Amino acid sequence: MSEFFHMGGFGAYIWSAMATALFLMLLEPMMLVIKRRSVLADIKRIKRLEERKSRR
Amino acid sequence: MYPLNMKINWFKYSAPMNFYPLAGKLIPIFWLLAIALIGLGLYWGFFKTADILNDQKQYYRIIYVHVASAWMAMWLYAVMVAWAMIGLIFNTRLSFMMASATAVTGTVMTVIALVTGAIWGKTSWGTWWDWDPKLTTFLILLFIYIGYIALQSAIDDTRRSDKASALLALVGLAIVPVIYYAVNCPDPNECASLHQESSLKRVESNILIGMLVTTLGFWMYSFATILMRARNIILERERNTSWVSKLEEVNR
Amino acid sequence: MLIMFNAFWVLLKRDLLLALRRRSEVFTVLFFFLIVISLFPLGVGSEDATLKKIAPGVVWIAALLASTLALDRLFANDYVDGALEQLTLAPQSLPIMVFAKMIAHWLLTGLPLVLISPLVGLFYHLPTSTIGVMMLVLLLGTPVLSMIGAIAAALTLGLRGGGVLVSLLVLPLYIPVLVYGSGAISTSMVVGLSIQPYLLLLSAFMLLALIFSPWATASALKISLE
Amino acid sequence: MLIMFNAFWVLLKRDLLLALRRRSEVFTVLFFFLIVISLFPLGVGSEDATLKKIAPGVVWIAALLASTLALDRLFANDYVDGALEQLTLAPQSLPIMVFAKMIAHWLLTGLPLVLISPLVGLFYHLPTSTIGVMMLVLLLGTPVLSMIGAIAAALTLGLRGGGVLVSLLVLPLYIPVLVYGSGAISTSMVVGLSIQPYLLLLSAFMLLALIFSPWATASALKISLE
Amino acid sequence: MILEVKNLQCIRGDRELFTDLSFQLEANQLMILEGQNGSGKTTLLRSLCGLYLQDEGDILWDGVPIQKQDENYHRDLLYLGHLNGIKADLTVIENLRINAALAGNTPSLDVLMGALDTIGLYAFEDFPTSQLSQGQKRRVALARLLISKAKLWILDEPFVALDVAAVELLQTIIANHVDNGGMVVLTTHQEVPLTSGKIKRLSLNEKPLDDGEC
Amino acid sequence: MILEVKNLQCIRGDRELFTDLSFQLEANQLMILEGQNGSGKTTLLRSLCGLYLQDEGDILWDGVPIQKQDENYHRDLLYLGHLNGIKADLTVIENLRINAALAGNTPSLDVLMGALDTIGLYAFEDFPTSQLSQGQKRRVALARLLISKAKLWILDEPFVALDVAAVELLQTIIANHVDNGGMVVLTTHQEVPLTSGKIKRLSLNEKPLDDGEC
Ligand code: HEM
Ligand SMILES: Nc1ncnc2c1ncn2[C@@H]1O[C@H](COP(=O)(O)OP(=O)(O)OP(=O)(O)O)[C@@H](O)[C@H]1O
Ligand SMILES: Nc1ncnc2c1ncn2[C@@H]1O[C@H](COP(=O)(O)OP(=O)(O)OP(=O)(O)O)[C@@H](O)[C@H]1O
Ligand SMILES: [Mg+2]
Ligand SMILES: [Mg+2]
Repeated sequence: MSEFFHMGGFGAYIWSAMATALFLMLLEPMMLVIKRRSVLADIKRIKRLEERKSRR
Repeated sequence: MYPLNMKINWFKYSAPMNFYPLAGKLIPIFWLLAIALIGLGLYWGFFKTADILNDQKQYYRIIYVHVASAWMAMWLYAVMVAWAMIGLIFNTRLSFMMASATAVTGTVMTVIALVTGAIWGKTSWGTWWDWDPKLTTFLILLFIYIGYIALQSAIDDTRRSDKASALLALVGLAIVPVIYYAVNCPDPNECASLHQESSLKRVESNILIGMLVTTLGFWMYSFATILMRARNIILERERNTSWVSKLEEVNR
Repeated sequence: MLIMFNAFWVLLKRDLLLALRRRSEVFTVLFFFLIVISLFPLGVGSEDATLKKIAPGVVWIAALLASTLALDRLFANDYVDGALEQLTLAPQSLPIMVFAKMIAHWLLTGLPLVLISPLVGLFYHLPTSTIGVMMLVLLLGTPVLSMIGAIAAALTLGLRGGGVLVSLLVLPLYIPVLVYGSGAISTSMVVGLSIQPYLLLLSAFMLLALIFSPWATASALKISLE
Repeated sequence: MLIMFNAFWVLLKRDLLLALRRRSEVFTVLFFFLIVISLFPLGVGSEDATLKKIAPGVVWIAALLASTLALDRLFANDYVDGALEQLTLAPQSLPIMVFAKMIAHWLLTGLPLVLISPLVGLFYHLPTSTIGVMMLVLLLGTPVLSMIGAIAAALTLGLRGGGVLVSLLVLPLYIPVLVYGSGAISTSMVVGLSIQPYLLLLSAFMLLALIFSPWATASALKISLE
Repeated sequence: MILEVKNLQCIRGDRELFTDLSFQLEANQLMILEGQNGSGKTTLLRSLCGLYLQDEGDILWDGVPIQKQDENYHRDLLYLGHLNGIKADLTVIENLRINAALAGNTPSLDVLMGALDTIGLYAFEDFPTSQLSQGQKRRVALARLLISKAKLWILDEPFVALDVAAVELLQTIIANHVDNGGMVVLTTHQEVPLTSGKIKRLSLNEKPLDDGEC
Repeated sequence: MILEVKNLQCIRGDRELFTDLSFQLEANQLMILEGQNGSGKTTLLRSLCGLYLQDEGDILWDGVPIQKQDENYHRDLLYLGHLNGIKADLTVIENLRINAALAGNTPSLDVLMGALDTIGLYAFEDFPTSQLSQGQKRRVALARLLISKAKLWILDEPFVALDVAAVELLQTIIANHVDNGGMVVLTTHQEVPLTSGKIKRLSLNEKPLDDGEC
């Protein structure tokens, strides 16, 4: 198993390449989800504001 | 005067209102495909090709991610330009949104290609970076992506930012091939044969399969993230419309 | 047709007149160019071989930077004081007017660089023939810089941080000119190699830029004024 | 005293908030720096020895140019929209407020360059120890650039062609930083030489700039607003 | 010559400024556009010039959409917005001459000096406009009205920054233009008694300012 | 608190705008500065703030020349010029809060929202000011008046770009300030009925516009 991770001495390189790719490809959707939440929260806030005002 | 009903049929999904739910349904599918294909490709690459690679060439395994992202980086630029062009010609808001959604994923792919390429370079040439034509072109591609995004985010007015960045993408389309030529062939005296042998030809077919499957997975990943981003953009821009305020996720 | 040329001349003369009122601006670009050129020996060291080696690249990079920096004068002033919106409303072809402004801009920023470049040759100990080549390629290349730059300048009109943004957009697009422009100068220092292909390529770039950039710039202006 | 610090923090926070609203501007400066860095191998050629030789100068010149270009953000926006005239009328010490703006400017334009500079090391094949030295001297030198630049930016407020003019004023003043900054990097590549004298000089520059530039800039602002 | 506006709609950001706006303007007519701050007057005027692209609807000049006849329409149009469109480095008379030339006129020096005299800038002709006060700069811009041959004037708050004498003068200029077969669209917040010609009023206030919100 | 102006003289370019100008302003007084375009009103107001250095004469606040007491005088002063001094990238409320903080106040959220409500920008608090119309931007700038604790207000054409409702509102605000012991110096070309307090009028027209030249 450790031989597999070692990869003939190139393990560090190979795994760090994989890790950067994985990191970026997880980071991107994560940012998108966060952005979506904040946009939705914004929309809800606008809606609340409108409702409050129509009651005023 | 205008073929109105034709227009509605043709452009049905070009209305953000219709596109939004459709994209919502497609996203999970693309995610599943992406995970499956990337998983399969890497599994193939790591476990089914060990015998082909002798010990010195283990680092070849980077190729699956490297080539897939490099290809996507180039493809997505073309896709982005295509959306921008459609937007400019038909003046459909959705096309512009797709163009800007594509740009960011394209940038991410370029960065992955550059980083994995640099790591590869360290293993095979012993240096992280070299001013080789392919690498240089990619660096410039990154700069062009960044320019596109920077221009877009510098303009507040969405109508202006859509059109301005689309025009920039078009100008880029005209100049990028020239840049590619210039970087590949800085000395026109000795540049009769531009078509150097494609490095792909030297790749074992077994590795090629893994590469292609991973690339397909990256395509699916790009679809998924682009659609997600497009949905965010739609929500942001249409937040005051009635259809958005009737959405289920808003009323939860 | 006549009225088209009329607009062209009126605008060209206007921009040159404006420059005449602010003569110092022309010199500023020139001095910027010279300063960048002379910073290198300070930063890199002044061995003869090194200087000769880097001279072609340095000249061109300084030219790119000077021309980029000067870009924000092309439309920005007219935008701020409302003259630009009046121009787009004038009963004249906008691309023609834009072209007039580009020409004026090149006359005020590109041409002076061409004329001053022999000085660079002296600074960097270049042979005379090379200096001639340098002037020639600058003459062919700097108009392309002005014309590509105009598109970016039009796109970034009125944006905050416009100065840096415009450089970001435009410098990558300048790369072909940089590569062949400096390539021609280096080649001219090697005996036996022809610089003709370089000149042909640069002329081709110029032709293409002449054809497309006024239209692209005019569209960009309309977008930016909305 | 308390109210002084209050104004300092309010302005610092304001400027950072403004930058947050335009996050792309920070990246623009960064990428401008990277682009300039990568133009050189294209123009000069990419032999290993040449690259190593020009690296120290190129890094510093790119830093000078990036920081000069970013200068017009320091006061220009505030001048145009009238916020600057309100600042000078605020019941607070103007030099303190100016200092806050300088700090914000450095955090947004100088610090990112320091952080990105290892990449330059990769591009130009520099040894690791040299990369460390490069970061250190950039850390010492870039604040000086921001602070000297602020004076020039204040003097050229609202003048047409401000962008190029400011470079013209400021680039010659940057020369000491350029010389010792790039000198330190080159020296660090030679075995056996100490870079301490360089560091001391750069620190001294920083100290001087810290002491004098807020006052000088505040006076320049008052003159420009008249 | 008729300016026709049909079912115009403009959306800025996410606020709908006006929908289904229709009107037409003929020779000898003056239209005063009214509305609170932020009601969309400037946006409407810029759309009329073709500087801002409306979201829906058509703007026709002589029966043809203005987007399809740029130069033709521009020959008949004079627009004066919030910005004066004069170059600070040129003198008053140079500004005037160049503006006229770009509009396709080449007035004689007498005409130019006459216009300056009328507008109250006599003896200022060789001043760089940068050295004029706010109101004087506005006057330089307004001098174009006296030279122009355009039929349709679109004026966004032309009275701003002018002193009482200049306001009166401008009223006469506008009245003359309308009487001589011209058309004018203008906005103003000041109460300006404009008497001549047929005056139309269009109010953008129908949708109250914070309509969407309250 | 008295603002005293003694023998003030200002020269712009080669024109002498005013000489020997003297007046004083006490609490509960409003001064309206009148004059044609180019008569030097803006120049005078900027001199009063210390933004423009007069050629001759003194401006005293509480008996001390204003050049000698920068921060002290600035604490009592609120100046609103042709420019609004608001940041386009910040929201309305951020602008207001930061402006107040720089003036040394830290008003509560309620106060800020109240001010916006009064000035007619309710529900706009989270808009970036870049997306407001001309008049709305001016209102943001004017909201400072409602929060400020300064005694002396110097307002250069504050009514410009405002609609009728806003003009009335601003009149009340100014009247209230004067009634509560404040002082105001303002210029305007519009006929604005300002009734409360003691009103002083100062006309800069004594020298006619083209005096030097004709
Ligand atoms: C245009 C985009 C790119 C494509 C299509 C691409 C594709 C490939 C392919 C197919 C190979 C395998 C070649 C072989 O088997 O010899 C390869 C190798 C390599 N790539 Fe890329 N790549 C791209 C960009 C990059 C970038 C941006 C970098 C570096 C930052 C990079 C660094 C490398 C290195 C170092 C190798 C190994 C070369 C060798 O072993 O001879 N590549 N690339
Ligand atoms: N930078 C300058 N250089 C020289 N003269 C100037 C400058 N700025 C203004 N002036 C002159 O000063 C005079 C007064 O200008 P000022 O702006 O104070 O007038 P104002 O009374 O405010 O006019 P308005 O009602 O038009 O605003 C003008 O006649 C103008 O020509
Ligand atoms: N760049 C922009 N982005 C988004 N919304 C904007 C933008 N510019 C203006 N608006 C909005 O458009 C509306 C109309 O603006 P417009 O300038 O047309 O008003 P106006 O009637 O001319 O007002 P004023 O009397 O104040 O000049 C305003 O409510 C403003 O918030
Ligand atoms: Mg308006
Ligand atoms: Mg004034």
